[in-house]
Amino acid sequence: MILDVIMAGFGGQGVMLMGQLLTYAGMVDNKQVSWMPAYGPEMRGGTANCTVIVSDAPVGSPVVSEPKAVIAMNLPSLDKFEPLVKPGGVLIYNSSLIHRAPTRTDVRLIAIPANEIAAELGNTRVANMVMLGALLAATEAVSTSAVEAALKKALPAHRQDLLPLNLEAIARGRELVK
Amino acid sequence: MILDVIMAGFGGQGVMLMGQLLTYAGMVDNKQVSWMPAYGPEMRGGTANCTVIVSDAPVGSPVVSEPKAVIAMNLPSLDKFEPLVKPGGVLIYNSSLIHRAPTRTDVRLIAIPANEIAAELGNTRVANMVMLGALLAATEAVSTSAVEAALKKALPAHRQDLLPLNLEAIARGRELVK
Amino acid sequence: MGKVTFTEERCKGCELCTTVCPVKIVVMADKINSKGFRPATVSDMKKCIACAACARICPDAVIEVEK
Amino acid sequence: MGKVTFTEERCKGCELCTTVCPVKIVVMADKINSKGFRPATVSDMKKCIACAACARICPDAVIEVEK
Amino acid sequence: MVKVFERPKALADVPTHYCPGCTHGIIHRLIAEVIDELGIVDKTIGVAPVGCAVLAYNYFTCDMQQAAHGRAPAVATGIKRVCPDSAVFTYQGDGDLASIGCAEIVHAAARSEQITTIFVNNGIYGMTGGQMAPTTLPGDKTTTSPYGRDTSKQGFPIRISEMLATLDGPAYIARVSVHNVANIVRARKAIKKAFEYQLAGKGFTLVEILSTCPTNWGITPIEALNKVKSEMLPYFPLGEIKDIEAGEKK
Amino acid sequence: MVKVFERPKALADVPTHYCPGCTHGIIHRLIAEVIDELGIVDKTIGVAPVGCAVLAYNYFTCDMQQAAHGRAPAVATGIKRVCPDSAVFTYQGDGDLASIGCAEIVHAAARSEQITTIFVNNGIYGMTGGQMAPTTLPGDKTTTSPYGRDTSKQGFPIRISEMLATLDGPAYIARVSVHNVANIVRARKAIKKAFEYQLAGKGFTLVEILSTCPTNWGITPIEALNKVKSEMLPYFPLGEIKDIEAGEKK
Amino acid sequence: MGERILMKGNEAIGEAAIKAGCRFFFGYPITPQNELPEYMSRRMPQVDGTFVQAESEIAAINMVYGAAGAGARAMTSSSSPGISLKQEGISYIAGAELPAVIVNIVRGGPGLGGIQPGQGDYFQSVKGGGHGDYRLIVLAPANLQEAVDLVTEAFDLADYYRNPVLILGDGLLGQMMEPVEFKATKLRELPAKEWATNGLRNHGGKTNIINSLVLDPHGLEEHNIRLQEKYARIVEAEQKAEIVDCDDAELAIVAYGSTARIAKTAVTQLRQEGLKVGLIRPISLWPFPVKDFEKVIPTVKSFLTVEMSAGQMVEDVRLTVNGCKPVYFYGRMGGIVPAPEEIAAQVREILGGAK
Amino acid sequence: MGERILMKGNEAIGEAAIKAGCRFFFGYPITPQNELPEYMSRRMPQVDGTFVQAESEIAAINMVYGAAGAGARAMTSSSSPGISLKQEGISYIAGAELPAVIVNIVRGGPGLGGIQPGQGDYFQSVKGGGHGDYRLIVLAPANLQEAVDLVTEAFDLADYYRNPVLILGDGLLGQMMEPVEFKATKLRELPAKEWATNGLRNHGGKTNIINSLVLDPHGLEEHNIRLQEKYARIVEAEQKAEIVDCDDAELAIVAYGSTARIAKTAVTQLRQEGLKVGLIRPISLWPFPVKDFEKVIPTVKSFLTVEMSAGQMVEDVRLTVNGCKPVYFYGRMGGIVPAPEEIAAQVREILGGAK
Ligand SMILES: Cc1ncc(C[n+]2csc(CCOP(=O)(O)OP(=O)(O)O)c2C)c(N)n1
Ligand SMILES: Cc1ncc(C[n+]2csc(CCOP(=O)(O)OP(=O)(O)O)c2C)c(N)n1
Ligand code: SF4
Ligand code: SF4
Ligand code: SF4
Ligand code: SF4
Ligand code: SF4
Ligand code: SF4
Ligand SMILES: [Mg+2]
Ligand SMILES: [Mg+2]
Repeated sequence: MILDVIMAGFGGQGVMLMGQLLTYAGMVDNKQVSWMPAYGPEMRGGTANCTVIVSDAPVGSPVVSEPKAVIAMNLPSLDKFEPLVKPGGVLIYNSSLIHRAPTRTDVRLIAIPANEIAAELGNTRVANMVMLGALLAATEAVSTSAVEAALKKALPAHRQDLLPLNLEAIARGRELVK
Repeated sequence: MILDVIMAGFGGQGVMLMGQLLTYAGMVDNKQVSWMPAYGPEMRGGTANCTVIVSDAPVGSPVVSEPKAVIAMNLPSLDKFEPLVKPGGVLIYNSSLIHRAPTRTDVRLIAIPANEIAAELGNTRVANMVMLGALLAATEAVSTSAVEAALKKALPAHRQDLLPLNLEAIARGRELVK
Repeated sequence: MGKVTFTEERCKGCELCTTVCPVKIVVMADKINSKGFRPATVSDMKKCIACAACARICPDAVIEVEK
Repeated sequence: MGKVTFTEERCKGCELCTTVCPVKIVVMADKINSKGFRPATVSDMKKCIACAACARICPDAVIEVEK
Repeated sequence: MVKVFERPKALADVPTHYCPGCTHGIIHRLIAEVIDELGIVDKTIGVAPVGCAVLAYNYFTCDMQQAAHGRAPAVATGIKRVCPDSAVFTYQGDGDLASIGCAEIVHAAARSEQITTIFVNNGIYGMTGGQMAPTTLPGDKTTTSPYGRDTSKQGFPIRISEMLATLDGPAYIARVSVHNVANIVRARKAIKKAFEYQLAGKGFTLVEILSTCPTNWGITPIEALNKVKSEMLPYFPLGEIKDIEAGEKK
Repeated sequence: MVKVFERPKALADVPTHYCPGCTHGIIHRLIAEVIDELGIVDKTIGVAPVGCAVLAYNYFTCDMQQAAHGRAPAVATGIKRVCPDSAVFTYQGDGDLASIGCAEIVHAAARSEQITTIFVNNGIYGMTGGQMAPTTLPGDKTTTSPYGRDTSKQGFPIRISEMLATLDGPAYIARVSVHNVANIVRARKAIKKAFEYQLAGKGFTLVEILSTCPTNWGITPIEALNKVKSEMLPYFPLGEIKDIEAGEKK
Repeated sequence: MGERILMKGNEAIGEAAIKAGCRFFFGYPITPQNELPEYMSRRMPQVDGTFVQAESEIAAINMVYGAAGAGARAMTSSSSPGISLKQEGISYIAGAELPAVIVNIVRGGPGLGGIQPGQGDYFQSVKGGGHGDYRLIVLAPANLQEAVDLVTEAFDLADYYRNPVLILGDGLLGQMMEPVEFKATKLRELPAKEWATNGLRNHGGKTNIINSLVLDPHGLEEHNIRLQEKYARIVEAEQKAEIVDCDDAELAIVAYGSTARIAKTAVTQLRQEGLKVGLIRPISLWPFPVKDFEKVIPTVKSFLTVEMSAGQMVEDVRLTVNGCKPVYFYGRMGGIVPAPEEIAAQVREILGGAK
Repeated sequence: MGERILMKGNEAIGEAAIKAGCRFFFGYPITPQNELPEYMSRRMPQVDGTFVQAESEIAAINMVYGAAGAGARAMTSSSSPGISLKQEGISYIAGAELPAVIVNIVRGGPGLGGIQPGQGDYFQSVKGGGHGDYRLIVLAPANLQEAVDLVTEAFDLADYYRNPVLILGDGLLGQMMEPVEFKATKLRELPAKEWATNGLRNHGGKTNIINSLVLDPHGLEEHNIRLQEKYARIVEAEQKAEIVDCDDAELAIVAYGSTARIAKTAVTQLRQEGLKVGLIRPISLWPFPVKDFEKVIPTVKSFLTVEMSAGQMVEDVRLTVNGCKPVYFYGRMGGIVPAPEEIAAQVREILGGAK
C-alpha cells in the first residue's frame, strides 16, 4: 500500500474530480489504483466524498475505515473524517473555510488556505488542485509527470488552456507543505 | 382399496357429477374418498374425465394409472381408457353411443345402452345414472342408501322432485348387471 | 353459379355460416364428423351466388368458394 | 402591518420567497446557517402587508406570518 | 371456375383448438389474409399472448414468439428494434392487454413503437374459464363476478382504444367487430391499414376487435354474435378512433 | 397579533431531505393544510412512493405506508378496502405513477377506488439522479436522453390526466401547478376538492401537480419555476379535466 | 363445524381462510388455482368480506401489503408464473414484517410451462425468490384436511410472527375433492396489531408507519439482525413433519405435499413386500424439519427424496443429513405425477443395490 | 484495445457489453446501477445500437426476450428489487432457451432496503428466484477487469448454451473506478442462430417459434429433461474459481465478488502473522465450482464463508464439503461492507479455538 486517502467537501468543490485525478495519475505510474465514491440519495446539497487507493499490490477493499490521509475541504468533512485518520497519517484541511483547529495529535496536520490561494491564482475553482498539491507533497504517492498526464487527460479538448493554471495550483499546494 | 374408477365422456354427459356422487356416497359410508378431474385448457368441446377412489385406508394418489373400473360414455373415452383397466377389473361402456366392442379379454366387459334406457325413463340426461347403477352393481363399492343420500344432497332444493327418476335410473343400471 | 366446398373434418358445427347465406342454402348436415361435430353443408348448390359470406364468417376456414 | 418569522435553521436558501413579495422586502441574509445555507430574511418588516405570499411559496415551511 | 375465397396461406393448415363458433378463428384468418395480400409472410413476426390465443404460434406460418401474459408489446418492441424492416404484430386478449399488460400497451403506444397490435376484446378471460375482464360489461355475470359486475366494487369497463388515443404516439387506432359479414370486411380493412402504416413507419397501430366467447358467455355462437351487436356495441362504439393521416375522429 | 399563516399540524415538525427550492415541499404542505382544514388527520392514511418523496412517511403526522415503486394505488386499494371510512391518499412521482405504475393507476381509476392520488409531475426521475420520465418534454436532455428526448425512439410524453379522464371510474381529475402563489392557491383547492369527493364516496380522484426538480434540471429554483410556466404548461394544460359534478371540462 | 364436507382443494382453502377470519382476498386468475378466487368472489360478499380481482398478480400482492398493513387478515393466491411476479412484493411484505398468507398452487415450469401439477417452485418458496435476506414460513399440505388446517395455522403464524406465510400446494391438491372438516383451533394468544395503519383514532394518536426502507446501512443491518433473530425463533418453534414407519427403516423416503401421499402408498406396498421402508414428510418446508430428521438419521441407512421437480428439496435433505448417510433422488417433471409403483421400484433398486 | 482505461464499474460493464457485440440494451433506473443504462443511452447511438428505457424492469426483461429471440445480443441490468420483478421473465427466457445477459448490482434488502452494497440475492440468482426448474449461469466478478472479461464471456456462454447468464455484482463493484483493459478474446466457436425469429426470409422459409409452453405433460417433461442435460453439461464444463494460498492452508476463506477482494487483503494480513490461511473464490456461482473445492477439501481443515448476507452461499459450501470439514460463516448485512480486519479477527478466533 502506498496511499489510501479520503477526500471530502461540499458538492461543488470538486472532490470527486480531485480523487479521479489522483487515481488516474497512479495508473499512469503503473500502480494499482481504485476510486470509490460515497453514494446515496442524499448526496445532493450535502457533502460528497471519495476514497482513493494507490498501491503496489492489487487493491483489496476500495473502501477504507482508517485512511492514511484525509483531505477536508469544509467543516462538516473535518468533523466527520478527522477521527478516522490512521495514527501517523496526515490530515490536510482547507483553512480558508475551516476555522477550528483539528484536535488530533497523532497525525500530521496541514492547514492549506486553498480558497485564498485559488483566488490569488484568479480562479476559485482550483482550490481542489491546491489541496491535491499539498497531498502530493505530503505523501509523494504519485509522480509529478503522472499528475500532469492525468490533468491533460481530464481536461476536455477546449479546456486544455486551463492546464497551466491547474499545474500552478498544484505547485502552490506543494510549496506550502515543503 | 375398495374401488378406483375413471369415468369419461363428452362434456355434457355428466361424468363429473357422476363421479362426485360416487365420492359423496363413499363419504356417507365412512370410507376414505377422493375425486380428481382431468383439467386442461382444452376441456371445452373435448372429452371430460375424472377419477374416483373409495377406500378403507387414506387415499394415496388421487390419480391412478391402472383403475379397477372404467366407465366410458362415448367412443373416444373407450379408445383412451380401455387399455388402462387393471386386469381383472371392469369396463362399463355406453353401448348406445359406442358401436365397437371392446377388445380386452382380461377384464369384465359390461355393455349398457344407457341413452336408450334414459330415454325410456323420459330423460336422456340420466344416462349417467344408469351407468353409475351398473358400476354400483358390478363393484358394490358403496351402499344404496349412501347413494340415495348423496343424490339428495346433490340435487338443488327446487330439483328434489327429480330424485325418484334418478334412483330409478340407477336401479335400471343395476339390474342390467345382476 | 358458385360452388362452395367444406373441409368437413374441420367443421365445428357452430352454425354461423347458416345465418349469413343470402339464398339460405347453408344448412347443418345430418351426420357427425370424426370430431363429433355436426358439419355444415349446402342444400342446393345451384342457388349459390358465390358471395362468400359463409366463408367469411366461418371461424375455422372450413369453406372455399369458387365461381 | 404584518410580521413574518423565519425558522432560519430550516431555510435552504432557495430564494423563491424573494420573488413573490409584493413589497419586495424578502431578501437573502448575509450569513450562513448551520446547514450551510444562506437564509432568507425581511429587510424592512414595517412594510409587510401580511399577504403570506412568501410563506405560501416556501417549500420548507420556514415562514410564519402574523398580522 | 375461379377461386373466390380460399384459406389464406399465412394461416397454417391445421385445425385450431378454439371452441365452436369462437371468433378468434375469424380474426386469425383476417390477419393471415392481410399478410398474404401484402406479401409479407417472410418478414412478419407475430407475438402470441397468454390467453385462448396462446397457441397462435401454431396457426400462422410466419415467425412467431410466445410472450408472457401481458408482455407482448414489450416482446414486440424487442423484436422490432432488432428487425426494423419487419412487420411485427401482437395478438392479445382483453385480460392480457387491458389488465395485466396495461403498462406495456400504454408505453408501446406512447413510444410510438412501430408495431401493430390486434386487440381481441371478448369481455372475458376465455382461457382460464370465464373470469371478469377489464372490459366485462356492467352487470355481466362471470365466474369472478357471480352476482354481475358491480361497478361500485369492481369498476367500470375500460375503453382501451379511446384511452390510447389520448397519446401522441399512436398512428392508427380503430375499433371493429366481426359479428357479421359487413363488419368482418371492415375489420379486415382496418387490419390492413394498420399493417400498412407500420410498414410505412408511421407509428404504433392498434385494431381493437370485438369478439365472442360463446363457451364462457354460456350461449350459442349465434347468440354470441347478437350479444356483440346489441350489448357490446353501445359500450364500445366502432370506428377509426385515431388516424394521423386524417386527424382524430370518432 | 393573529397568525395569518403557520405550519400545518399534519406536516411533521422535521426538516425534509428535499433539495433547496424543490416544490415537493410546497406540495407536502398543501396536503397537510387540507388534512388540517378537513380535520381528518386521525383518519387519514397516506401512501409514500419510491421516488424523492419516499421519505414522505416521515413528513406527515397521519398514518403512512411506504409502497413498492409504482404500486401505491394497489397498496392504497388494500388500505381503503380495510378502512372504508378513512381518507387514503397516494403521493407519486411521474416515474412511479406514469411509468412502472401505469397499470396500477389506470386500474385504481377504472375501479373508481375511493382514494386520492397526488401525482407530482416534474418530468424527470429525481431520486435516481435525473433519468428520463414518461413526462419528460421532447428534446429535453436527461441522463438517459443525453442527446435530448428523441420522440422517434423514446416516445412522446404521456398526459396522464387526459388519459385517465377517458375512464368512467374517476370522479375528479385536475392538473394544477405550484409555480407561483396564485397557482399554489388553486392547487390547494383542487387537493381539497379531491379529498372532499373521496370522503363523500364519489369515486377515484387525482390531482396532477406540475413540480420542479432544480437539481436534475440543472437550473436554479427560480429558473425552474419559470421552466414550468414557459415549457411545461403548454404541453400539460392546467384545469379540471374531469369533475363528475360538472361534466367533462377542459 | 364438525361436519365433513366434500370440497375441491382450491375451494376448501378459500373456505378455511374465511373461517380463519380472512375478509380480504386479492387475486388474479391462473390455472390451476382459479377456483380459489372464484370461490372468494362468491363467498366474500356473503360474509361482508372483500374480493378484488386485481389487474395483475403484482397489484394483488401489493393490495395484500396495504390491507395487511392496515391490520386485516389478507390473502392472495396464484400459480407459478404469477407467484414469480409477486417476488418483489413478497420481499417487501417480509421486510415490512406484515402478516399475510400467500397460496401457490404450483404447475409445471419453467416459463409458461404447463398447467399440470409440479413442485418446481420449492427453491423459490424456501430460499427466497425475491431479493435480500428474508424468509417465508412455508407449509405444504398433503391432503385437503391438512390444507384446511394449515390455512388456519398460517394466519395464526403470520399474525404471531408478523411474517408472510406461503401455502405450497400443487395442481393435484387444488383440483381434487376430498372430505374436509372445519375445526375451531386456537393454539396461540395473538398479539394486538398496535402497529397497524388504520388511522390515528384507532391506536391512540401515535403515527404508525409501514415501511421496509432503511437508508442508513447500520440501521438496515440492525433491522436484518432483528429479522434473523425472529427467523431463528421460528426455526426453533415451528418445525413440522410427519414420520411414518421410520423406527426400523433401512430407507426413508422424503417427500412433501401431493408427492408424499403417493409415497405413502408406495411405503405400504413395500412394507407388504417385507421391505423396511419409512417416510419423512416435511410439512413445514421452511423451517425445514431438521429436528425430525435428527430423530431418524442415527438409525435410517439411506434416504430417497422424491419430488415433482429436478431435485430441489433434496438439497435441504442433504444439508440436514450432512454426509452421514447416502441421499438419493427421484424426480418427475413437467406435470407428471409419479405413481406409487415407480417410487417403489426406485426403492427396490436402491435397497437391492445396497444389499 | 490493449489500453488501460480508468472507468466506473457500471460503465465498464456497459462498454464491455458493447465490445462484445451487444447492440440492444433495455433498462430502467435504479440505484446503484444507474450509470449502466445512462452509459448505454450515450454509447448505443454512437455504435448504431439501441437503448430503450423501458417502462419497468418487467418490460425491460421482456424486451430482452423479444430481442434475444430475434437473434440479437441483448442485455438488461437492474438492482435487487428490480431483479425480483424480472423473475417471471427470466424463467421464460430460460424456458425458451434464449441467450441473454442480465446484470444485478445488488443492494441491501429485503424490500426497499437500502442502496449500499449487498450479497443477499445469491439464493435468488443461483437457485432460481423464478418458478420451475431452470438455471442461470451466474458469474461474480471481484474487480472491474474481471467484470469486463466476464461480460464478454457471459455473452459467449449465453450464445453457446442458449441460456441466460447473470452477472452478479454489487454497489461496490458498480460504483468504484479501476483501470480496465478491453481484450479481444474468443474461446469458443458459437453456433449460428438458426432458430431466431427474424423473418422467414432470413432463415430459409421454415417457421421459427420461440416458446416455453408445452401443454402435454410428457412433452414438458422431455423439455425439462433436455434442459437438465444441458445444465449437466454446463456443470461439467463451466466451473470457475480462484484458489489462493490453499496448499498448506489450515483454513480457507470462501468469498465471492467484492467480499472476496476484501478477504484477500485479510489473507495477506493473516499470512504475514504466520497463519496458514487461504482463499477460495467462486467465480461461477452456478455452476458452483465443486471441482475446485474437491482439490482443497482433502487438505484444508476448515472453511469460513464470508458474505454480505445472512448466509446464502454458505449452503452451497456446506453441500460441497458435505460434512467432511467444519464450515463457519461470517456475514454483514444492510449494506455494511466487512473490513479485512473483521474477517481476519474471525479467522483468528476459529484457528485459536481449533488449537
Ligand atoms: C402471469 C400470469 N398470470 C395469469 C395467467 C393465467 N391466464 C392465462 S390466460 C389468462 C387470461 C386470458 O384472457 P384474455 O387475455 O382476455 O384472452 P382470451 O382467453 O379471452 O382470448 C390468464 C389470466 C398466466 N398464464 N400468467
Ligand atoms: C422496482 C424498482 N425500480 C426502480 C427503483 C429505483 N427508483 C427509485 S425512485 C425512481 C424514480 C423516481 O422518479 P419519480 O417517480 O418521477 O419521482 P421523483 O423522484 O422525480 O419525485 C426509481 C426508478 C426502485 N426503487 N424500485
Ligand atoms: S357463397 Fe354465398 S350464396 Fe354460396 S353458399 Fe356461401 S353464403 Fe350462400
Ligand atoms: S361456420 Fe364453419 S365451423 Fe361453423 S358450422 Fe359453418 S362451416 Fe362449420
Ligand atoms: S407576508 Fe407578504 S408582504 Fe410580508 S414579507 Fe411575506 S410576501 Fe412580503
Ligand atoms: S422560500 Fe423558504 S427555504 Fe427558500 S429561501 Fe425562502 S425561506 Fe428559505
Ligand atoms: S373459451 Fe371463449 S375465447 Fe376461448 S376459444 Fe372458447 S369461445 Fe373462444
Ligand atoms: S432531486 Fe429533484 S425532485 Fe428530488 S428533491 Fe431534489 S429537486 Fe426535488
Ligand atoms: Mg378475453
Ligand atoms: Mg419525477
